[in-house]
Amino acid sequence: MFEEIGTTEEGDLIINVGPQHPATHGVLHLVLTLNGEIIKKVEPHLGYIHRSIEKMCESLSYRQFIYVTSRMDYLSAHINNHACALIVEKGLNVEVPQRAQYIRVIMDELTRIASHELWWSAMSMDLGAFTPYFLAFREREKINEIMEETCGARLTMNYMVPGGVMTELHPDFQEKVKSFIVDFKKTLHEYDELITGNVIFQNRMKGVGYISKEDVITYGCTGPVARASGLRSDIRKIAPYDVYDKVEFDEIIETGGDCFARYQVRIKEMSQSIRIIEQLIDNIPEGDFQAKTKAVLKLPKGEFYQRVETARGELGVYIVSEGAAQPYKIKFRSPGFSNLSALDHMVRGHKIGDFIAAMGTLDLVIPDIDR
Amino acid sequence: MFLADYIKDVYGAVKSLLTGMKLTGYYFTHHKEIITEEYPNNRATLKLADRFKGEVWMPHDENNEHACTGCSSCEIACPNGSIKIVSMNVINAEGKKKKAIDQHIYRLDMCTMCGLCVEACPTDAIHMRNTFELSVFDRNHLIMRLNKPGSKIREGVE
Amino acid sequence: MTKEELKIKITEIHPEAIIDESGEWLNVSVEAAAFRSFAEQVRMDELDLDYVFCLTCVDWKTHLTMVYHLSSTTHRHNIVIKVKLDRNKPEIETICDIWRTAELHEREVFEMYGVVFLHHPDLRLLILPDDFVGYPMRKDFEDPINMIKL
Amino acid sequence: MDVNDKIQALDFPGEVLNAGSSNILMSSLDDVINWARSNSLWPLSFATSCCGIEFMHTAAAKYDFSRFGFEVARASPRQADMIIIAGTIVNKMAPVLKRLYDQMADPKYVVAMGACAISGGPFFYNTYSVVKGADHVIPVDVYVPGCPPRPEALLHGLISLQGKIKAGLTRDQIRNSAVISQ
Amino acid sequence: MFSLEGLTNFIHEWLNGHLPATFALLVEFVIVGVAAIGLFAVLGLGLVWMERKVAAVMQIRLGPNRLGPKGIFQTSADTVKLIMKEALTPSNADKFLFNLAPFIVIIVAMLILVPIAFARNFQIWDINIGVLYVTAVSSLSVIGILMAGWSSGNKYSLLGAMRSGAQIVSYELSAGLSIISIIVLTGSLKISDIVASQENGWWIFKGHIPAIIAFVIFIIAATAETNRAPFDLAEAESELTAGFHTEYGGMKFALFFLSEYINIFIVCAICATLFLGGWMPFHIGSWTAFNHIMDYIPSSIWFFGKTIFLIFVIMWFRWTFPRLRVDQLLNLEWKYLLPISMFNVLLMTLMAIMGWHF
Amino acid sequence: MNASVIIFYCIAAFILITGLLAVMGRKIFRSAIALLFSLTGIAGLYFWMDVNFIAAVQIIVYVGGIVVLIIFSIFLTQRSGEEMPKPLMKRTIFSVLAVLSGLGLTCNLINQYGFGSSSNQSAAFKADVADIGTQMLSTTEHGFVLPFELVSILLLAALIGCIVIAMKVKHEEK
Amino acid sequence: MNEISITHILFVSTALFFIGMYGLFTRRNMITMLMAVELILNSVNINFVAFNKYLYPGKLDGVFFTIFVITIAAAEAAVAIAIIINLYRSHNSIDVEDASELKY
Amino acid sequence: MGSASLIVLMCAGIAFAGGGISIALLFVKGSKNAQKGEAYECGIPTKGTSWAQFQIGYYLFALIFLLFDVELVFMYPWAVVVKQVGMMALVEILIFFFILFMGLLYAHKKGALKWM
Repeated sequence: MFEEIGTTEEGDLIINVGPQHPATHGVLHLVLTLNGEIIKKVEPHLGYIHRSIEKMCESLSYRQFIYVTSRMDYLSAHINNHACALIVEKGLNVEVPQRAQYIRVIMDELTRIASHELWWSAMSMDLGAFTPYFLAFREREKINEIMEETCGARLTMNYMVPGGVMTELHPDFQEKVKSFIVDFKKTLHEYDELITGNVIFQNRMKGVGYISKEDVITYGCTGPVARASGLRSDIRKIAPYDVYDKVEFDEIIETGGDCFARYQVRIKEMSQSIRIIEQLIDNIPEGDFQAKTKAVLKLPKGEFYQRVETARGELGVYIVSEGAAQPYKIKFRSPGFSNLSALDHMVRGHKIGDFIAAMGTLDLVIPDIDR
Repeated sequence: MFLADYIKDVYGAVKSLLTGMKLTGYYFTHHKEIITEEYPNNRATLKLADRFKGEVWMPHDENNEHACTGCSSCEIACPNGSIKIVSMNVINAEGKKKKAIDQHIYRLDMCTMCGLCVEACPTDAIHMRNTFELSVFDRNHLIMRLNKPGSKIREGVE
Repeated sequence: MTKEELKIKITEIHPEAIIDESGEWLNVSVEAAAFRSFAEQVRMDELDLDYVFCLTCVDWKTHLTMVYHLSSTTHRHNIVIKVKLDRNKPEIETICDIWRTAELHEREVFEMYGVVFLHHPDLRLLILPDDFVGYPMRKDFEDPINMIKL
Repeated sequence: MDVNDKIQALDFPGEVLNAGSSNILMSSLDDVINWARSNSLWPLSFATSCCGIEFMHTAAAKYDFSRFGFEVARASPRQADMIIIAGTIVNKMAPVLKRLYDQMADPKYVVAMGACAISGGPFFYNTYSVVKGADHVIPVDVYVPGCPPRPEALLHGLISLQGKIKAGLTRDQIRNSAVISQ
Repeated sequence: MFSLEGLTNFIHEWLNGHLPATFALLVEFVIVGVAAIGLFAVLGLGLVWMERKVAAVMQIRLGPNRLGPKGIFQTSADTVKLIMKEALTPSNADKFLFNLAPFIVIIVAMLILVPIAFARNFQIWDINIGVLYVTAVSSLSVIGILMAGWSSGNKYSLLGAMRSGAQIVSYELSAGLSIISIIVLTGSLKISDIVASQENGWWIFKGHIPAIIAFVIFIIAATAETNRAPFDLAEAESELTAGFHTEYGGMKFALFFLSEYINIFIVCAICATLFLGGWMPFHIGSWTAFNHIMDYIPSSIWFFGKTIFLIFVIMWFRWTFPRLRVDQLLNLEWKYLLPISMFNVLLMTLMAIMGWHF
Repeated sequence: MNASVIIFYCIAAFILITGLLAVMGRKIFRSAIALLFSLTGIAGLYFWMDVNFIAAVQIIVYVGGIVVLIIFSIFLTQRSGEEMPKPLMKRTIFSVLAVLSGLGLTCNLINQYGFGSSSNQSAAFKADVADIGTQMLSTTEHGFVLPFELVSILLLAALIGCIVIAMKVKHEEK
Repeated sequence: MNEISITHILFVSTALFFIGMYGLFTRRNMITMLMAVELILNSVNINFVAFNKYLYPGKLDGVFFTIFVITIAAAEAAVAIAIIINLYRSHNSIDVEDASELKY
Repeated sequence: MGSASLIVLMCAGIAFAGGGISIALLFVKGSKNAQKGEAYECGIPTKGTSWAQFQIGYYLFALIFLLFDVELVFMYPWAVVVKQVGMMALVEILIFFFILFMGLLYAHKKGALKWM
């Protein structure tokens, strides 16, 4: 009944945010119940970019389905592909060459930096600061160039294949990555100057969108959102894959649980990614970049689950195989889906501005949620 | 002390704001930081990465010959059916009937540039090309025939 | 906890559970009627499985199977709970008051597979358009208008 | 499907156009208006998926479509001149897109960016929820292929659109001109 | 030769020499009206272009550069396009008020032009209440925004209008108080007197710390009153899509857009008049020779130079800072700016009475 | 008939018409806007009478303050888009009669009294801000320093009153 | 009719006064009644200024009275609206008839 | 110019805005469709009227603003003559400010300046 008249009896306003809204980063549709500026309820309506990827994958071969997943969470396309490659390798018991593993991890971390940069710029833009957008995209563009040279695409690379990576690294790769690292370390300082230290920004962030550790667990939040509330949830530490157990890096844990803590986690994660790349980039072993696999891959009958840490958190791929060339059932457990469910809890009683800030720090990628 | 805190607050706030303004001011006064590339004016000098996947392309040599046998590997490898091979039977010199390619139809409007077709091709007949100026006003123009009219398969390619 | 300890513990809680050790993690099959109490116990007990990281359903053409991937953030052990459901009348108790994250996941499973979660507070279509008919992730789903088979 | 006769040499799309002119005064006034319209295409900030990121790259410093005067991305369709459909349109989104398009003030233009918007692209087969091309929902003026198209490609598409507007074609003419010119 | 000084007298005399008095007056009226419209157009085109260029350079990009040198015709193209765009009225809007609101906003912006001294002896009406008149008329602009927001029949618009209502009225207080702290020194509200009082130095230099505090507060309040970022809550794009003018398109939107820039110009002009001496060249006390050299630069260039510098500062704010939240915005006013400016007025009074300023 | 007279009649008509709209409009927001125009018109009248200071005060306080407050309270207390109920016919007729008779009586009185004779005093009217300020701060016979200080007390009282009244409910809600 | 005398201004203010009266009589909504009261106060202000300007141009007392009336009007409006909102919150109506139950 | 300039500028404003809008009304033909006039709400049909009654915490600010605004009005004549009157003016305004500052402190203490 409330929905029909647009207001509830207490004079609350029901307002649609999205699907076309600058702050929803795509097509998230949220129905806000407002009392003046105060948010009483946030109700997500999904499906505006539901492309039935899971259904599609049931009719694609194990080589083919990887490319669809890069359209899922397009900001961590490499990492999605990585997860799919890993699960196929797990099913086939393929040993991936060391070189491929190194390349994969470097690519993952570059992707993570690029993704966090986009998050940083988009979040700043949600908060009304425009210049960060351009500064972050300058760095992102450098990563894109590196990617483009090696993978042949800027965003949805489709570089990982079961058994390794698709092509050899570009000769300039190492050199460019190293110079990028040098530049990026300088740039991180600029980010602090422009946004992190800014008094307006801190007031917008601190104490906003608080979520406790218990709530994080029960809402199933992952990634920076969980780590900002003190939950150790980095899959790279919990269940290391490829060469993550060989590199040294810190799992960033903050205990604030508010937007600022989430912000800090991501900013610090970028420097950790740099640290990982620095350790690997000079030590890429020689050898094959791809293991020999059959032309048609068939996973044995059974169930497989692979978890990886994307830029947004834990991505799980669950495959039920019947022994055919296509998966019988596939399920992507996307990080954004569970993070989104905590949004209502975070912003109740806050103002519209806080809601935008909280949503910015959740770093949602909607196709990842809708799949 | 309340008043001291108050003044400290104001001072800290103003300082942080000025730090931000310093950065934007730096960029405002240092025009060499501008990184814009003027696309339509720099077409002559624009160098894209060689590996950039812009569209699928079938190289033809000077005799208008290509290396496609019409084996359909690419069609099978393509995850979303953007390649269609129309084959025909030709009679070769020895008088044998042989399957050969008539049209290699490529749907650029659906292609996702994943490169699986290039990987799959046994004769290296198709490549990814780094062209990008492909905008059209009618989407039918995006359905392309890759083998040029009158082209033949190169000798010795099986 | 290791797999063995988990197995002992689970048998203690629910003796009827069928435990399969072949996979990466422990697979525990329970019947739909006992599922709810079992879920409460694994959450509360020293198993402390407080984190649902995957919740989905598999359509086996003859029946449906609910699959819950649970994890413990303190002990770092995982189990998989499987519940077999009748395909024609799939009904199962909700767990969204135990694990809040299940609320949206259950809504998704409801619209994709048609599983009805009893006592779910807000069981509506989440992703699909409001007037959508059918359960698209079921194997027999057909949509001749929109779905072009390759 | 016989595509044989549809296969054409791909020219730079803006050049094939010729606009009929009535009298000199009106046409020079029209020229001014078309010049203004073509150089001030304010896009609606509408991005559904991956192509949206490349759209953002186009807006960002390296490619900087503000050089053409396109940078005033408006969130409200009343103030926007064109929609750049950057990403997949699914069945649930289609009415929203239609409504947004309808709510825009004339004149208005549509650019379909990327394979998803042109034809459904990667999601053409075996999916029950994707619209097979945004032109099933609203008329599209320019198609920019790619998955996603790189920023230069989008700029190329926008320049082509500018060329068409400058040539003084009406909305419907623009839609059909590619066919007419053959 | 760039000075506008003699222009008014010349026109006045020429007209009176050639036409009957009533007719000459009428012609003068027409000239003033056309000049005001022309100023509006030029300011609108120029400032929007300037904003885009400033933004571009701060954001390490080029900005509009394809129409004319440095893209100076970009805004003309935008204007022609906006004029030739459909003027749309939503069907569920209050049509009368919806169409009236842009008029109100523009008329208010026009009316504030009255007392501004663009150059020496170049002023439409040197009204005896000068700055008070500006304060009064500018408080009318909130009505236009409230009207636009309410009549659109759109929830975003209404929220945006309410925000801007509260914001504009709040910041009027500290703006008023910083004006008053200068009035204490000048002893007159008349713009010409205020400018004249700065003949041997601008108030920002002569007035010591209180003048600087007042200047900073006035700049902040001016930014807030014109709904500029970081105070652009009324049209907060990421929150309320386009705020109070969500439903406005084409020329009606252009009028709001224009009035925003005109208002910026006006507050900056007032700020320049109060603190930086208006058209008064840069003079230092008794350095006669130096002052004479400065006088060679025409007064209108001084005025526009100062004003544009202040506009640049406001643009600099916009492209640096994130947006405040609505309660922080009001907090800033009521907990910081208002008490500080009240204290500042007292300080300034003490200084003025003791004669501690130069 | 000179320009000044025409302008006076225009302003007067504007004030009265918008005033009438304010009290007769059915949509409350429109009424408020009409009231606003009426008050602005009165400010225009003050400008016409050369009391610029009062005109500015009128705009600042009435238009910028009171009307905005009224608009806010309209948003708060009713659905501003809905029309208000029509007043009862009986009451309308009664009011019109009462008002018209009152108006007639008063106008008649004004006419009869005829201020015309006394209005030709030669001294020029001058309401400069400086004069107002001096008189306001003076403690002599026509000085207004006491009311000036009292105003602050009035404002304080009103402030406290408003806060007490408006905040009372807020505490109850908690 | 070449000169506007004080009488004309008084006519205007009288008319405004009775317009306000009419509003006060017919309206039953407190906010609109408040608006009518503002009209009445304004008509009084016009009188003060007119009398001052035309009858006692050497003095400023009428102007001062106007200022103080405006001040008091502002205070009155503020308090009145606070009361109205308070009333609305407890009675969910701002109709004077509904509020008449207050008199106990 | 005098006060006539107000009327001139008002007319100029009306001409400017009216001219711009009327060109569009006269020369630009818009397409018509059913959804065009509807309120824009991110592409979703809006629910109910947006002129709903509106619980909002702004009015307390407007109340306090109004009272301070009146104070501001008294400041202007005071500021003009403060140099002539001298110390007396400072004392008077000190009292005036002190009382009002009490009001501000009271409002702050009562939480009226907190956004509700």
